[in-house]
Amino acid sequence: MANEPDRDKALKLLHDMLRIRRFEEKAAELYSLGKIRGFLHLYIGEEAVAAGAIPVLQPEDAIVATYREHGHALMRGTPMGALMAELYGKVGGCSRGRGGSMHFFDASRRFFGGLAIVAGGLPIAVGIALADKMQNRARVTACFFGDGAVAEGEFHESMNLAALWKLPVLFLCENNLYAMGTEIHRYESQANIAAKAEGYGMPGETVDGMDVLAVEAAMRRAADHARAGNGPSLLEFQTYRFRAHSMYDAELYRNKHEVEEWKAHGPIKNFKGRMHEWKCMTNDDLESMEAAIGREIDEAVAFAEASPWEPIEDLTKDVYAPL
Amino acid sequence: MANEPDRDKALKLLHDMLRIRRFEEKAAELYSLGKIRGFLHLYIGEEAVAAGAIPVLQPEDAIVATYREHGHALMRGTPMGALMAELYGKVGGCSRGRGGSMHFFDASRRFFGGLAIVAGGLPIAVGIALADKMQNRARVTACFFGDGAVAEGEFHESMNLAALWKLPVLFLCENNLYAMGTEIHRYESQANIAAKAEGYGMPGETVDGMDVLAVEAAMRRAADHARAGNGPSLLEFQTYRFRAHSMYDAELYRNKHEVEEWKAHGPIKNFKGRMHEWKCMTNDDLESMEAAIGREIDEAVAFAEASPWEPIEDLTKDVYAPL
Amino acid sequence: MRKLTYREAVREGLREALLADPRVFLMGEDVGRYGGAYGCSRGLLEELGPERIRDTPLSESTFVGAGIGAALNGMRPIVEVMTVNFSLLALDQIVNNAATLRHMSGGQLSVPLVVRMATGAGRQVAAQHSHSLEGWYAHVPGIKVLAPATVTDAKGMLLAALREPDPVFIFEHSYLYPQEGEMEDDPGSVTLTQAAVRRPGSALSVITYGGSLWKALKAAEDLAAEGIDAEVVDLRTLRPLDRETILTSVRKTHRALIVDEGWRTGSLSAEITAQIMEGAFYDLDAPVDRICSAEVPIPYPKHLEDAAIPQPEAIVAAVKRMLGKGA
Amino acid sequence: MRKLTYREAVREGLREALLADPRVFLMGEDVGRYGGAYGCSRGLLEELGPERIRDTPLSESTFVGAGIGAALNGMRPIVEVMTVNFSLLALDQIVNNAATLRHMSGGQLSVPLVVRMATGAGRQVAAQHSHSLEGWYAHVPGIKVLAPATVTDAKGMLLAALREPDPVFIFEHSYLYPQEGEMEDDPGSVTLTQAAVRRPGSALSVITYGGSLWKALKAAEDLAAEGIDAEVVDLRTLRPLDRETILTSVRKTHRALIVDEGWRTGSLSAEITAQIMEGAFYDLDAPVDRICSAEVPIPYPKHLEDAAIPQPEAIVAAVKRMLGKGA
Ligand SMILES: Cc1ncc(C[n+]2csc(CCOP(=O)(O)OP(=O)(O)O)c2C)c(N)n1
Ligand SMILES: Cc1ncc(C[n+]2csc(CCOP(=O)(O)OP(=O)(O)O)c2C)c(N)n1
Ligand SMILES: [Mg+2]
Ligand SMILES: [Mg+2]
Repeated sequence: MANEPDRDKALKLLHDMLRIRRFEEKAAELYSLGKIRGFLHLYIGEEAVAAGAIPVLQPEDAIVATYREHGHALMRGTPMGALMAELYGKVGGCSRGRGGSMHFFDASRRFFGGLAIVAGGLPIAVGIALADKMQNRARVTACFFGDGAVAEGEFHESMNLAALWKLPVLFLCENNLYAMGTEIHRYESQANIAAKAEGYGMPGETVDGMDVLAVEAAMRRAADHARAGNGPSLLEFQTYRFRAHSMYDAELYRNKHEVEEWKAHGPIKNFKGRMHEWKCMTNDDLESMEAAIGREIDEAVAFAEASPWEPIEDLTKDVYAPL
Repeated sequence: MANEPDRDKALKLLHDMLRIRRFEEKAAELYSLGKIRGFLHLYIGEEAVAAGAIPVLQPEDAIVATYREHGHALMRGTPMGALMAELYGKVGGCSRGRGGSMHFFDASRRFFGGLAIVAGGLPIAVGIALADKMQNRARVTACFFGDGAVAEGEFHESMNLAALWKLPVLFLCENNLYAMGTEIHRYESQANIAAKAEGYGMPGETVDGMDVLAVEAAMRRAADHARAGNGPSLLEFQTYRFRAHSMYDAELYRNKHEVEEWKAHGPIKNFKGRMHEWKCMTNDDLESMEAAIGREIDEAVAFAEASPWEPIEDLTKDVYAPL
Repeated sequence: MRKLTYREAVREGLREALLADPRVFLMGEDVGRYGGAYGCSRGLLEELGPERIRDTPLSESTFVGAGIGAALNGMRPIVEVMTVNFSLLALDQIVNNAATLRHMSGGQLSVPLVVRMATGAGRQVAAQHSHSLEGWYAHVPGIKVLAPATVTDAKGMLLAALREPDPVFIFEHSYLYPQEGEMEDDPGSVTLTQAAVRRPGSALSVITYGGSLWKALKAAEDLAAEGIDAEVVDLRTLRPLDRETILTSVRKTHRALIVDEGWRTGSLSAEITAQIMEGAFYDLDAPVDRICSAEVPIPYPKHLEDAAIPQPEAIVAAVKRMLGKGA
Repeated sequence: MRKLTYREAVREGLREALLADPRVFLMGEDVGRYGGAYGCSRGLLEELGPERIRDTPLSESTFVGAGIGAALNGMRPIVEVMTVNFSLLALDQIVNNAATLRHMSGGQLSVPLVVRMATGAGRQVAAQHSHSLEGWYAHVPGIKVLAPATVTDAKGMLLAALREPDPVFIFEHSYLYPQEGEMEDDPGSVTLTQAAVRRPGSALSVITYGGSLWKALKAAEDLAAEGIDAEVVDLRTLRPLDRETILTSVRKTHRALIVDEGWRTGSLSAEITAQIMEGAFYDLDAPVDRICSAEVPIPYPKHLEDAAIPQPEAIVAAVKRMLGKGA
């Protein structure tokens, strides 16, 4: 277990996780109100991964994520209002509202999606890293994907190519044990994901994805390794999704008990407990943190509500670059 | 190194390899005469693999091979005339002449191609084995593919699915060190192919693909394992292609010296030497063997020459089943 | 006749097929414990067990290819590719293997495979989840392509597909799953060769299929209220196309409008236009027109998605324009 | 003007592009040591080194996706997918990423990627190696699709493609590589927006592209010998189509025959027919006709392959039929 962080840092980590959690709780609420539509995949339970990993990145590093990327975009610094507006489908959204929940983009922060084809982001990440390497920039590309993506051919191909060319890619698997309704042992012949790195001559590590400090430490090792020109790594963050796969999911495939057990050592609960042990947080701290997050969310909702719809005349704008 | 085989068996193994070699030498000759066109991928140098592996199979077992499959079809027992006629594109060919060199089929012998998309045969083999397993038949499916195929996503997916469902597939990699003009270390981050089996919880074995007895022994182990219901294996046969990749290849990517070194311990030369050591072959044996093969080839060519072209009116026959 | 949803109709078809023939099995992502992304196989795992209802890894190319292999070797697989969007990963197996094996082997091999997938937009799931690529499939010789639009066809065409000796691809518009309809008697007797005139009319032929059928029928109703009597043809089978029914309708009405959710350029609507050009040119009183999707990755917000895909209002307006009735 | 082969023209284009811009690099299977499956990059590895000329593993989906990623991040990748047949493995990256990223991100991202691939039949390489799927690509909004038929275009359109801010797919008919032609001056100035009238004529418009252009020109020559003066239009760019040049030609000749090596049903020829229907119906003296490939996996033997794909004789016969000149 990692060393005790200083108080400011601990408060920040807690704040970051809590901010993701509250944002998504609000999103779920807005979904049932019909403000948000289509697919909505919540990250609740997995916050320690984005909160631990993303602050390790430099501004010029790149991120490629999946349809379950709210937490990642929040951590990257895209304003919450732009994300909420994106969930609404409004012009103020980070993708002009065109992408919705699954397709957050923020080029200014090198956030390349929000991609919704499972494993489809891995080749993109490899290419981004290739461009950095060819341009002699000491940047890394963080590529997030789920355990289900590991079964896809593109996982294999991308691991091989990144390792072969020693590209600065961080393959970050958020192993929440399920691909939609299918438990990992029902689709992986060998469910130890980190161990797969060996087949590509790449370092692999299993990390407690419920422990934000462990995530941060592993991420730092992998990023340093890549930045020093030693090529990619695979990190398997063991975590769990507390909510349904998407808002359409009736959760027939797992029992409540299993979910409750994981919740009992959830990333926020867990870290709060440790902060109490370390005596670096008071009830006032927590209350003012919640209050600040609450205000930020209220403002984000207000921003989204106020943001206009994209005019229908602009429908085909940006299919191609303007002439 | 495997035990000394009895004389009849040794003679048969030599005959089988020589028969493939001579057939293909004739094919190359006919190619330069314009009798054969399109792609022609020769197996010369790799004969020990097909000659060692295929006799281990039972008639009801299945084979899926690649565009470099002349040897495999010969070993499976498809009459040489039908194969030669296929190279000609004649109706007497094993695929009515429609497939040519890359697409040998023989349903009666459960030879399912002759498939020319690299790694495209692996999922098919998995499915054939699945059908056998679901029908409670103790059959195996032998799936041949090249080292280049290992980089494709379908390799990964098929290995996983076969291992997950414990399907009786024998994954038989003919590692001739090159995918077309690209040497394995230039495209594999980790060039030990057999070792990749571990990532799928499947046994993997490296086999001297120039030693027909070693091939046979490894194949028998893998087939027994599969037939007993223990699932798939991966065998990596280390071999070498003595000729160009196809008739279009100018061989710019490897030097003559390397080729000569491999030829020096070629499978036929190698086995002949051992037979001489074992004193189980006379010069007469060899001469009559060559003569018999020569006659068979002459007959095959005569058959191909005499076979008619498919009438143009039949062009679209069998796109769909007849009504 | 009884009412049920399209989803239930598919499930009935699956269940009957599985009960009737031990060679039939269902495989795909989340078809088992989850019950199918659209619920089409809910309960089947519990009833029939994991040998017959197989959850697969996320490996589209391989489980479609495995379906081909299993079909070659005595089984009658039904492969569910969750949506057409993901089927792009399996196109090599489909085009290079499923479609070629019979012909290329000189008639020795048969691939009696059924692949089902959801298609179409309209659920606000944005650019990567809203494709309508059934027109691509309809281009490929060696396969058959179905687009059941009614509950009877949803069940009946599945059962009929399982009697085919060749690979059949069934496109189920995702918008239809929760829609209710009347199940006709004996759905298993539906044909796979004929388009259906869903609404006879005389003023003009609206030719469509799948999810767009209902928009066309809605438009025809609105037009009828204004005294315009449109005929609506449901293609049902996209490959092979039932040219005769199309041409018969056009020869009667002398005008055709095609409604196709594919992007306009190069969609199936173009092929239908070409076949009308070739077979009924001298019968036409006006050029054939098309209502298709805008040439744009389908956006998430409802107002933009609605604007991007065919709508009854656009059909009504096009019909009036073609009939010179102002808009 | 100087003579050279199509292959050499592509190589010149590659070399000039690589020398002119350090952001340009070439990657694909066997582009380096082997010199390219069709020899288009022979010598480039030796001249420019392995950073700029990258042999990839057999991993079509990933190296095309990596091209997209590199294009997003400041490079100007040229990806060679050996042939269109293998590009089926990369279609997910193409349709779901390359084509969508600009629009779906609200205009933030740009994918200046060039993908080249060989296409077409005619070399007796059988069913899995003979596809002509450029019509599929032409269906996809967000990408551009080129089909250079001349040596000038082979070089010039490649150079022009590299100036585009959006993904461009170049289809080089494999039959053309060894063919010689005249390189016009300043090929880099060719446009990507206009079709070319390769042979002016008055009797009828033959509309075609790529490898079929030469068959159409041959047919036009034979027809000229019989006093029939056909116009031949080379589409050059398949997406976006140059509708104006097509319609101008048809409005002049009043008849059109489309020659397209794709399988007839659902090929690009259908779209062109539809655009003529929509834009020049009242100018037509006869229905538009099409010469396409037979609906069959392309077989290996020469006589069957020849019978399966468009040939000058069939074009001549169709033209005469359309002009009522007997056959
Ligand atoms: C190629 C592809 N196949 C299927 C889907 C449908 N789908 C969306 S998410 C998902 C499960 C992915 O699981 P995992 O990778 O573990 O990520 P998680 O959702 O658990 O974060 C599936 C099957 C898809 N989007 N892409
Ligand atoms: C998917 C795909 N990509 C590219 C090709 C072109 N190609 C044919 S054979 C070959 C090399 C394959 O190498 P390997 O698997 O090692 O088999 P070998 O030819 O050495 O027997 C390539 C690149 C193909 N047929 N299929
Ligand atoms: Mg998961
Ligand atoms: Mg090889």
